[in-house]
Amino acid sequence: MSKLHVTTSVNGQPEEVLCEPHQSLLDVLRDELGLTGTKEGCSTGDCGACSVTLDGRLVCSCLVLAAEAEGKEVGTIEGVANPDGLHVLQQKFLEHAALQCGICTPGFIVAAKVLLERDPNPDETTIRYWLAGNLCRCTGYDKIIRAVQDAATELAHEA
Amino acid sequence: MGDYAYAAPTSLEEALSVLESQANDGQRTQILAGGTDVLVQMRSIDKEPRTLVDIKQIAETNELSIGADEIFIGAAIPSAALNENDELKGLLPGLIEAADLIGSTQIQGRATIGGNLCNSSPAGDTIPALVVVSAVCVIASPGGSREVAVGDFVTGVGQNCLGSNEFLVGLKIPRPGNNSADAYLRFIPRTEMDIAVAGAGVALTLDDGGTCTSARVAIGAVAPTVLLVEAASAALVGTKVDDDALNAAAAACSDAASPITDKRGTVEYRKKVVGVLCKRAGGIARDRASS
Amino acid sequence: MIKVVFPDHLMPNTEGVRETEVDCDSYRSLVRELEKRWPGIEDVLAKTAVAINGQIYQDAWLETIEPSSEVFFMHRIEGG
Amino acid sequence: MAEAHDLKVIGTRPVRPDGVEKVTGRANFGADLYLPGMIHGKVLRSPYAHARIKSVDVSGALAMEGVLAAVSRSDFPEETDDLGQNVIARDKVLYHGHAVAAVAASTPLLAEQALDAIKVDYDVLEPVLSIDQAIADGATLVNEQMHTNGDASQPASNIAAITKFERGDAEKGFAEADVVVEGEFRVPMAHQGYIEPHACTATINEEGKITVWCSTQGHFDVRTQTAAILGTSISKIKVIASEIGGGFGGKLSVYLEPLAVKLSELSNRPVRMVMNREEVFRATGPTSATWCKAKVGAKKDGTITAATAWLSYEAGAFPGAPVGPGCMSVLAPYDLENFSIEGLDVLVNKPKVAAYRAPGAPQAMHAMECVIDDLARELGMDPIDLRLKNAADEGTQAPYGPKFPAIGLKACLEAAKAHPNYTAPVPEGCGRGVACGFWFNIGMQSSAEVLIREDGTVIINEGSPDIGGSRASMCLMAAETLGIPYDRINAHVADTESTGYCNMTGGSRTTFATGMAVVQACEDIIAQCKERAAMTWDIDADQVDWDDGQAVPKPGVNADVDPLSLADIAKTWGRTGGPILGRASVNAQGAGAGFSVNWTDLAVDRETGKVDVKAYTAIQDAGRAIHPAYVEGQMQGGAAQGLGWALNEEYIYDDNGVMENAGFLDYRVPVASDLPMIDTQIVEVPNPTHPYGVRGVGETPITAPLAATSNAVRDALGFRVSELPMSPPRLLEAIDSQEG
Repeated sequence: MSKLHVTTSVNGQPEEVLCEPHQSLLDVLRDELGLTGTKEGCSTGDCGACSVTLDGRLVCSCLVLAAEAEGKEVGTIEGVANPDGLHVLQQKFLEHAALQCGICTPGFIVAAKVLLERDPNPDETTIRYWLAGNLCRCTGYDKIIRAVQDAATELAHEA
Repeated sequence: MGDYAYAAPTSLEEALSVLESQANDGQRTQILAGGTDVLVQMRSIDKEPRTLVDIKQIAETNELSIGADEIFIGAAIPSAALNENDELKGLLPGLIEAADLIGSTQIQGRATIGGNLCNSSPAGDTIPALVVVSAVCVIASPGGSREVAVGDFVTGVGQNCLGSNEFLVGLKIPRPGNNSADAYLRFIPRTEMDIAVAGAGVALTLDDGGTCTSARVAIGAVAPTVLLVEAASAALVGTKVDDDALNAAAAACSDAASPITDKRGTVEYRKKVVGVLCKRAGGIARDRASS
Repeated sequence: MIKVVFPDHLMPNTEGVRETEVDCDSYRSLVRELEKRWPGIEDVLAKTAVAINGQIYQDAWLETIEPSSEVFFMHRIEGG
Repeated sequence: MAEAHDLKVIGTRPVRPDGVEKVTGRANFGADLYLPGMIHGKVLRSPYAHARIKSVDVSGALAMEGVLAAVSRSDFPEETDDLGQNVIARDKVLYHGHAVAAVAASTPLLAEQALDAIKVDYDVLEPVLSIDQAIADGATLVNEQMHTNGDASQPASNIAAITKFERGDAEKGFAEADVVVEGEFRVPMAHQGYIEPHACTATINEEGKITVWCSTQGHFDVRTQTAAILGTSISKIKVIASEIGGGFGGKLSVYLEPLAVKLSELSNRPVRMVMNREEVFRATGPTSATWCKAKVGAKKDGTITAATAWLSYEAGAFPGAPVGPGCMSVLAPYDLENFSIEGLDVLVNKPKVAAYRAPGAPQAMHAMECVIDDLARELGMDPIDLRLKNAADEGTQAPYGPKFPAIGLKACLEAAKAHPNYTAPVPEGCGRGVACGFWFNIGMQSSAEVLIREDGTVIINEGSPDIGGSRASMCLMAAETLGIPYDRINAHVADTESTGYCNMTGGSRTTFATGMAVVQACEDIIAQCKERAAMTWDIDADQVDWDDGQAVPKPGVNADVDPLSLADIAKTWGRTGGPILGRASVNAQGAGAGFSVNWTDLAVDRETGKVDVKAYTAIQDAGRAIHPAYVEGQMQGGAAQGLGWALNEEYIYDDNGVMENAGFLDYRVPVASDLPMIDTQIVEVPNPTHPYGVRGVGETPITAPLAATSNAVRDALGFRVSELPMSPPRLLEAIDSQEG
C-alpha cells in the first residue's frame, strides 16, 4: 500500500505526514502527530468525541480521511488554550463541574467554541441542538449547557 | 485483496478518467463526497479495499447557483453550507430542513445532499424532499453528462442508476414561484442523531385565493425506495389544504406505504406515522405558500 | 444469647435453619460457634456481608457483638 | 463528626485538580499510551450466539507478513473460572461476540485483516435468548453443568440461583388490605454506554515482568484477574490506571488485558488493544433484562399491609445477575411487616452481565414503584403522602434484615413535597410521575498516603481511579482535616506498586472509604506535626493542639512561641527527624444507605408516541456533599441514564441472538437536545460512620428515574405501559389499542 504525503496545518502549525489512504484524520492526529486530546468513542460519527475543525467547520475527525486534510487548516483541542491561559470555555467547564470522566470534554469544547464564534448569544435550545452530536454519559448535559451559557455571557462582556 | 488508494481529481474530465483507468485495472472505486456514509460502511459493512475518488476538488461539484428559473446545488456542498445560505433556505425551506436533519452539527459539516442521494438508502432524508421539488440529477458520464429525475435515480435499497464510470455532479431544481413552498418532516425517536423511521415531503402551489393548484407528496423509509404518492397529491389539489384534505392525504400516504418491521420501527407504526408526518408537513407547506 | 438470621441462599448450609441463637461476644466467636454446628459454613460466611444491629459489614471479623445484638447475614453488595 | 457550620472547605466548589489536563486534551486515557515498538491487537469474536468450538487454527494469521502473534484458548490455562472463560471461549461460545482468538500485528488494519485468516470450526447450537425461553420446560441449556443453587440432585437448569426474602405473612397482609394492586413489568437489557471504549496496552520484559496500562475502575482488580486468567503471580504484574472515560460498573472486569499480555509475551512487543464501539456493545457487560411481578396491599388510610415481588433477571452467559441486590432493594424504602420476595438468576446466550450503577436496583424498583404509584391512584392519595406514610426511617428493619441507622428518606420526601417544582401544578398536557430511589452504598478497602513537600504543600497518593471528580473530594477532605488551603494539595491515583491496596471505584465507595483513608492519613500527619512542634518548643506532644493548619500550644500551656504551620514544620524537618509522610488504610464499614425522590413532567405526542421530557427534579440524601457540584452531577447523570433506559435504550436481538443495534446510532442514549435542565436538591442527613458524614452518592440517582418516567407516562396517558423502553412504537401501539 503506497503511503500518501499530506501537507496540512494543525492549530496553526504546518505539518507533513505520511499516511495510509484509508486512515482517518483522527488516526493521524493521534497516532502520527501524537495529538491524543482528540478522542475516539465510536468511529461512526455518532459520539462527537473526535470533534475538530476543518477550515473552521466542525467535523468528526473519524469521518474525514487524513488525505482530505491536504492544504487545510485543522483545529484540535490542543489549540484551544492560548499561551496566556485557558479559553473561557475551558475555564467555565472547570468552574461549573461540566465534566466528570472527561473523555467527551475535548469534543464538547471544540464544538462549543465553533458555536460561540458563529452565534455569540445562543439560547438554551440552540446550544442543546448544536451539541446534540456530542454524547456525554456522565453529566446529563445540565452543567455543560450552563458552562456554555456562562462562557457566552463572559465573552460578550469581554467583547 | 487490493489496496486502498485515494485520488482527488480537480476536474470533471480528470475524475472520469480516474474512474475509467481504475476500472481498467480491475480496481474498485468509490466516490467520496462528505464521506459520512462511505467511511462508516467501509469500516463495518464492506471492508473490501478500493480507490476513493474525492470529488470535492472539482469546481462544478462545489457550485451553488440560484437563477431566475433554476437552482443548481453541487454534489459536494456540505449541508451546513446550504443551511447558511439564507436565499436558498427561503426558496427551498423543506429541502434545506431535510439536509439539516442529516446527523449532528459535525455531520452537517461534511454530509452532502448528493451523497445522501447516492447512498440511496430508503431512509435518506433529502430524497423525498428532492422528489417533491422535482429535482433532476446532473450526472457526469464518459460521453459528457446526462440528466435523470431524482424519482428515477434510486432503483432499490442502496442502488441507483449510476454506472461505475459515472458520478453525480449536482442537482437542478426548478425555482419555486411565490405561491409555492415545500416542507419535510421525519420521525426519529430522539430529537437528533437518528435515521428516519418515516419521512414525508410536501411541495404545494396555491392560487391567490389559497386553493392548491398543484401538489407533490413523497414519503421515505416506508418502502425500498422513496414513493411519490399521487393519491396524496390529488387529495390536496383543489382544496384549501384544510384538515379534511390533509387527513385524506395522510390516509393516502399510509395506504401507499409498504414498510418493513426492523429495529427502528414496525410496519404498523411506520404506516401510521408517515400519514401523521404528511399531514403536519402539508400544513407547514401550506402556511409557507400562503405567507 | 444473640439472634442470628440467615438468608434463604444460606439455608442449604444450615440444614434449613433460618433463625438461631448463639452465645458469643464477637464476630469471631460467632463464626467459630456456627462452624461447630455446621462444619464448612465459615467459608460460606466469608463470602457474605453481615449486619450487626443495623450496621452492614462486608467484613466484620474484628467486630464485637453485644448480648442484645441482632445479626443478619446477607448478600454482599458490590455495586457499579 | 464535624458539624456543617464548622466546615471551612467541605461544601465549596473548587476546580478539580485534574481539571486543566481534562479540558485541554492533555489527560491520558486508555488508548492514549504510545510505546516504542508497539503493535496492535484485535479480537476474533464468535459469529454465533451458542456453538461448540471444535477447533481453532491461528496458523493462517501467523503466516501473514506483519502479524507477530496470535492466541486462542490453548494459550491459556485450561482450569479457569467464568471470567477466564468470558475473556476467551473454551469449549463453547456462549454469545454472539464472545472472544475466540486474538492477533497482534504492526497496524490495526492488518490485525483486523488477519482475523479473517483464523479458522474456527463450530458446531452451532440453538441459542437461549430470553427468560421465558430459558425457564421453559425442556429448554436448551446454556451450561449443561448448571444446577439451581448448586443442587446437583436436581436436573440441570438455566436458573443458576433462586433467592428468597420474606418476613411476616404476606397472604395474611393481603387479606387485611382494603386495596390490592399488582403488575408485571419488563425492563430491557441496557448498556452503561461509557464514551471511552475499553483499551489497554500491555508489555512484558525479558524477566517476565508485566506492565499493563488500562482504563479501569479498579487496577488492583485488573492485577488479580489478569494473574488468575494467565495462571501467573500478581507479583509479576504492575497495573497503571489511565484516566478513565466512564465506567458505571462496566469497567470492573477484564476483557482485553490478559489477551494483550499474552500477545505481548509471544511477540516480545508492547501490544495495544482498543475495542471499537460495536465490540463494546456486543462483548462487554451490559445489565440484565428483567421480568418482574410486584403486588402491594394497603388499608384505606394508605398503610401498606403486604407486598410481594417475583424478580427474574437475565445473567447472560454466566451466572451472576444482580438479582440479589434487586431483591434487597425492591422494598427498601418501606417499613413493612409482611412481604415475600423471590429472585431468579437466569442464564441466556447473551453477554455476561456486568455491574451497572446500583446493579439490579433500577429494574426491581421500577416494578415496585410503579405498583406503589397505582396504589396511590386507587387510594386517591398524593404519591408522596403515600410514601411518607410508609417510609422507612431510623430504626426501621430493612427488608433485607438489619435496622436502618439514620437515613434520609423522609427528609427527601418532605423536601419534595415542599419543592416549588412539586407544588407547581402539572403543566397543561403533561403527566407527572414520582418515584423513590435507594442504594446500599459500600465501604471496602482503601489506602492512602499523604506526602508533604519541603514547602509544606501536600500530595495524596491513593488507588481509586478518578471517574467523576474524586480527586477533588480527596483534596477537600484533606484541606479540611489539615486546615490548609485546597490549592496546596494535589491528589494522585497511583499504580499498583506505588500505593497500598485499594478496591475498585464502584459501589459509591470512593469518597466514603478512600476519603476515610485520606482523612486518617491526614490525622497521622497532624499527630507527627504536633510531635515536631513539641520537640521544637521543648514541651510534650500532648500539650500541642492543631488549630487551623498550625501547631499551637494547648490552652493553659505556658509556652511563649509562635504557631508553626505545616510549611514551617516542613522547612525545618531535617532537625526534627526528617521528612513527614502519613498513611492510613481502612476496610471501611458502615457506608450509609442513600435514598432519593425523583419526579418528572413530560408530554406524550399521541399521534407518534414520542415523549417530550419537560422537567426533571432529583432530591437525594448525600449524607454530606463534599463537593456539591459533583454530587449534583451524579444526580443529573443518573437521571439522564435512567430517562434513556426508560424511553429508548435497549438491546435489540434477532432470532439468532445477534444484537442489531450495536452502535450509538441505534442504541439511543439521550443527546443534549432530548433533555431539559435537571434540577437537584441535596439533602444532608450525615452518615455517622464517616468523619464528615459522607454517604455514597453515585448509584442511587439511577434507581428512581425508570419508575418516575413510567409513572409520568401513566399520568399523561391515563393507562399504564408496563414494558420498557417506552419507545414511540411501543407507546403508539398502546395508545391505539386503548383507543381502538
